[in-house]
Amino acid sequence: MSGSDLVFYILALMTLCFGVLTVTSRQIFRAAVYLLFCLLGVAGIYFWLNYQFLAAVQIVVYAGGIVVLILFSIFLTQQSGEKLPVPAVSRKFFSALAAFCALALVLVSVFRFSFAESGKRSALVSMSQIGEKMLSPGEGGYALPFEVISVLLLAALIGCIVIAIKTKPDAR
Amino acid sequence: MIYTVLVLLIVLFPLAGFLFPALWGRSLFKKSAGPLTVVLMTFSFLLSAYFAYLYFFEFGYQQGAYRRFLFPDIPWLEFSGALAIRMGAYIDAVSVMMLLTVTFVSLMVHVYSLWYMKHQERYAAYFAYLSLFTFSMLGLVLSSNIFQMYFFWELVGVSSFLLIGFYYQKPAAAAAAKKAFIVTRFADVGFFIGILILSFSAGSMDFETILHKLTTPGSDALNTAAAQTFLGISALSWGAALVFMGAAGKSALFPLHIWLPDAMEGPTPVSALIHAATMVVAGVFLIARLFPLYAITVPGVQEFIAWVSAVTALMAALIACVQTDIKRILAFSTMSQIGLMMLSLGVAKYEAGPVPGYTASLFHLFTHALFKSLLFLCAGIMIHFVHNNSIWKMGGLRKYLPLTHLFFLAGCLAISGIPPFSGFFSKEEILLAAYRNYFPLYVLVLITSAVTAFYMFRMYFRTFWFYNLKGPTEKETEIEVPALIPLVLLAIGAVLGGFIPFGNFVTSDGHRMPFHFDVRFSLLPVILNLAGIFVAMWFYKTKNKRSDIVQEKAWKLYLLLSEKFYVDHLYEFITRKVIFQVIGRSAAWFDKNIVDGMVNLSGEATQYVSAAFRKLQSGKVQLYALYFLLAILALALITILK
Amino acid sequence: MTEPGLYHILTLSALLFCTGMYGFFTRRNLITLLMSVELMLNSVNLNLVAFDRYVWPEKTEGLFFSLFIIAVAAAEAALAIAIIIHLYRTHKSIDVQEAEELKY
Amino acid sequence: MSLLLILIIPILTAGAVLLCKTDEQVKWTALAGSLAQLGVSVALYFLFVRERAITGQESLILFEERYPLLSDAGIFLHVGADGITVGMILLTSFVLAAGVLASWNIVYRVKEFFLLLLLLALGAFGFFISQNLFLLFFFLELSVIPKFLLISIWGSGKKEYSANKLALMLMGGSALILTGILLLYFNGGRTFEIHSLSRVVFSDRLQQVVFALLFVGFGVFTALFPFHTWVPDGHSSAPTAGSMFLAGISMKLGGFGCLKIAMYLLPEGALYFSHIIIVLSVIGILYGALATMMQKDLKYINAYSSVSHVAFSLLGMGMLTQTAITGAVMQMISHGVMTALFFAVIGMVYERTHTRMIQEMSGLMKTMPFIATVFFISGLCSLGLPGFSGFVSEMTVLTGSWEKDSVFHRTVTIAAAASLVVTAVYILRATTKIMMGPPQLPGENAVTDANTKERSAAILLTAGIVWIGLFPAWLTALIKPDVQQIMKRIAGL
Repeated sequence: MSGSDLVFYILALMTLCFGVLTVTSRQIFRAAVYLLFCLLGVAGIYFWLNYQFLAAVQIVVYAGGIVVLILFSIFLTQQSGEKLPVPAVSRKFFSALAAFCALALVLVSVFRFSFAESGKRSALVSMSQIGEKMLSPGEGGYALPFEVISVLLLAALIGCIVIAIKTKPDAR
Repeated sequence: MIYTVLVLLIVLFPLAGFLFPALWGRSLFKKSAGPLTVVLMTFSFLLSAYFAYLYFFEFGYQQGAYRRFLFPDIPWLEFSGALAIRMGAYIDAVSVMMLLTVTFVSLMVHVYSLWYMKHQERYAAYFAYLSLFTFSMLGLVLSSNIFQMYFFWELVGVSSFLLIGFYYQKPAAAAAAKKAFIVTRFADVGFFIGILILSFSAGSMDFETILHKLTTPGSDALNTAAAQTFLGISALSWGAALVFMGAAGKSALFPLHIWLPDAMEGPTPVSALIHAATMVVAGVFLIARLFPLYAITVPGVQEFIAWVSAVTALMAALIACVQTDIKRILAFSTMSQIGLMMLSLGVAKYEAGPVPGYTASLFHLFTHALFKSLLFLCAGIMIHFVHNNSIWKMGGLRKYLPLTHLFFLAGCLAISGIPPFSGFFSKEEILLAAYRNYFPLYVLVLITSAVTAFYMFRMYFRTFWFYNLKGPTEKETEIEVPALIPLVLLAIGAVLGGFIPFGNFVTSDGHRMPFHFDVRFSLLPVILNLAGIFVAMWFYKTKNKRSDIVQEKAWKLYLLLSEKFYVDHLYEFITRKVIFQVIGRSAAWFDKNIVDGMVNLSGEATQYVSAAFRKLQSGKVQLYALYFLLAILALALITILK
Repeated sequence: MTEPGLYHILTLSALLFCTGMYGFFTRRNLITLLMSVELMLNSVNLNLVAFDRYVWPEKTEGLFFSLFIIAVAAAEAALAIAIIIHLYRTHKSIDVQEAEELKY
Repeated sequence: MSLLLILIIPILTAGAVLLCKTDEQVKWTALAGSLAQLGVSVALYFLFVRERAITGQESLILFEERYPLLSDAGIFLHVGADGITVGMILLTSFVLAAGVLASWNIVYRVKEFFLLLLLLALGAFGFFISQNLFLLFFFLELSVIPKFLLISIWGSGKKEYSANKLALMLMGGSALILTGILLLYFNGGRTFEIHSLSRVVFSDRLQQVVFALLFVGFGVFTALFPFHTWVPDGHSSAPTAGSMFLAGISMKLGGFGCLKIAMYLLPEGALYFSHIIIVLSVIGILYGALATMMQKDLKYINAYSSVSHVAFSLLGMGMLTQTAITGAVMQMISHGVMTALFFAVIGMVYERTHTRMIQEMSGLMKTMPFIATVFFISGLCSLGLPGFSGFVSEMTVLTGSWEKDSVFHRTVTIAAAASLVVTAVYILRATTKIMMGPPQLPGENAVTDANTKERSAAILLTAGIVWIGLFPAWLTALIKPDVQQIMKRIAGL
């Protein structure tokens, strides 16, 4: 087992463990921190796969953006020290069963299907390439999705403001 | 051409008399409706008199017989093939005679009403209805097409409804009007189906064609029609019988007579019109119109008609003996007399040359129109005078109403068949026809005639003699001059009408029929009638208890008669208990609960199902996710396992 | 243990996905639900990247899809948190079991 | 003249109504529009007669216009008129004008009310002139929604229930119709054009299936027994003009569809189901009449009597003879005008007495002679008195039915004729009860007679029934060639 392999397994284990902790921890603040680590693990896997840009984005947007957002919202909505309720056993059991079924189904279908792996290693995609592709309207370019995403982000921005805006007490 | 215009005008004057007061009766013609319609009716009558003169003496009699003419003949509604409703005027001796009778009696009633209905509410409407009634009847008698006759037949029905229910605020009047309409309507459905059978058999709706095709022995139409049977009776017999059902409804023959006594709720002049010239004689006219069909093709039905009419005549006469309402007595007498007319048509055997029974029937129709309207108009004066219909409230009226007394007596003598009054001659003819063809019916007619004399004079003596009514406190005039004119004219007709050589004008085939008179034959009926009168005199001329004693002794019979043989009760039971309560109510129940229930059930079923589904829509996000997952799993499984 | 390859990453991604799913079903707090969703999104991204890396290395679709998903996820997270905060204001709770009405 | 004018006028009027500021303006605009429509319809009749005389060919769809909407899917804006259509258009514009006049006293949401009324009329007009099944279905649906709203907003009594019931049952009928139309579309060469579909030879089996679908679907609209239960509730809850439209026009949409779509396109189906139609319609006739006898609410009386009368036209169709079908069309038109009149009068009575229960009224003749007279006239028309339209049409149906000389057909004809007595019973029962008798006045307005607007509405409709009743020949001449066309298709089998 090479070092690279070991790194992968460690990353995978870390991702999974923190993932499980995220969904089981009874303290919401901790859950958020576990999520952060989980996401970092995923970023690590990206690094391991040689997708540095993606990994960077993962860290910046997820770890830096979303998790911080989540933490803020926890601060805004949660009384400190309050523990999350324990879900009922039956609920846990059936959820686990459902998750297991889904897992089994996915794994069965994944392993029944043999993917035509190409032996080639992908060429390292440089940031400038990504930038060009992102803005190129021609063949293999992503200008349209890019624009769509920007509109979406704008819409989300406005939506957030509209939804979260404080209504005056007399307006209700 | 000139004849067409004449006929049209005769019919259109009464129509105008309806339309003007009906449309502007509460504004323009509020006061003048009566005189206006009288003037229009006068025109109509004068024109029909002129037309009758022209027909009988100028153009009608050709080559030894009265001919038939069709003046205007316009297609009105075409069905298919030759079947069509055509609006035409069928001119023959009968219809001309009817034209004259109807317009004359109607004019008399109009004039009389000027006095009788003075200061009444809805004065204009009254005259409008009277004119409508006359118009409908004129249209009916002129009909050249059996469907056209049905058209006017129904109009006559509705006019009678309007007039009987004229005092609409009286519940009894409203009920009577409704009853008259519904009973005749019931009969009319039979008439309608009869029309369909006859006209489809003949391939035409014109009287001319129907009579021609269905009375020529061996014709195709007759053979095919005779081949079709239903319940062992040929289709043609059914058709003829159903047409007779319609006639029976209008002419108040047993068992469809129940509307007639109640129809007395209308104003008295209206009763005069209904009984004398319009509604009730329509049935007789219809059967007379189709007489060859009955006499040649379906003699079985004709015999049936004779028996039904005989039963009606006798029954009505018997009931009349115990009635107390002066108008009801007259109503039952009408029923009885109409029965006699119909009987005469029923017993008349078809033979080459003029049929005496046929002429007798129409002759009686004619004389009856005169004396019955006279009697009703007199009754109107009496009621007007004592303000009551009951003969128990009258008595000794001869002092107060001397003129009316004379007229009424003339009418009673005429209807009782005492020579030389008009009724004697026409009844004589009927008796003769019955004597020749059906002896049992002859006996029945004799009895009826004697009973008629009895109850008419019972009424006469009870109202004009018996005891002296206490004089009215205020001095009331008996009658005004305008109203006297119709009484005088009708009285002249009732007294002298019998001397018209009717057989010279109206016969079954247009050929003139000599008038014959045999004293030996007339002796028996006259004696019987006089006996009836004397019995009535014995009971009622002076104040006595004789009638009460008889009534107590034979109370069962009395009850049976005064309850009109319980026919009304039977009808009441059938309509109210059976049709309304059982059939109607169950239909309504079925609709409300079963049919509507099915609809509501389907609605509720939908609600149940959606309620079940609504539970799924709990608003719980996680449940939705679970459904989502399950669905994905199911889909994936299907794809994988496929 | 063999050399990690496509199947390893797919397995990892499936496990991560099911973990997220488990969390989605068991949790009641809306924020934790959101976290579970993020887990699932990440597993999807992993998948895409893995296919991009092992099956079609000469193409870049996987990469770009991941990028876009991250962008969408960011937007979604922002919106979700806005909704959560609004819900908290109106209901004083962000328990998903209590937020059943479609109104408000 | 373009036939599209028939559609344009209601649309323009609706637009003008939208722009109006006051209620008074709305009413006058609607009245002007409906009168213009009436004028155009009458003009259409004369033009149609002239055109038909010029072309010489008797049965022809005239004034055809065809514009592609979605021509790939066989959907065209294709309009045209034959004699039956012209009759129906005349009927609809009569009822529209009278309906507007009769709704003069509406006070709540006037603009919306007249807008919906015009929309309903538009749906009916469009339905009658459509020569494309898709278009036809579109207009049919267009007429359902306003009914729902008219009842649920301006109605009375248990209006929500009635409105829901009506809308759901009619929608159910529409679903069947749509299925039938789609079956025709896919089996008839992907076209919705009636003309093209009429040339396709469908298999017998398909014809039977589609005929059943279409006939039942349209039958719901025209209150075919046992799908009639929306009628009493719908009518009783609807506002006056709503009832007038519902009974006067909506029910005729169904009859028209049964005849011109189901029977015309699928003659084999008509032949196959003839007996069933006859039995159902005779049940409808008698049963509707008997159920009417027991009703106490004036609107229920007229609603059930409508079930009975409309079944007459279904009977005529089922009989499959030239005369009977002619009678069926006449009955549709006649009943449309008559029942609109009846409902208008009932509305007038209700407005004054605030009750529709016959036992609570008496002697209205004294205080409102005009209304009483019109009530009586419409009653007489209903019971088939000569001189009014009901007589002509019912007699034509019955005479046409008699042409079939099997025991079955004769028996049902006699049964149907027997209903004339029952009709007389319930009409006279209601009339004598409320118009005659000692005056008794519920409601403080009971002393006023009809006003000018109400009088105009009543006179307009009365003129219609009297005109048809006295001079039926023009109507038979108008519709006969088209009926012949249908008969030819049926006889051609």
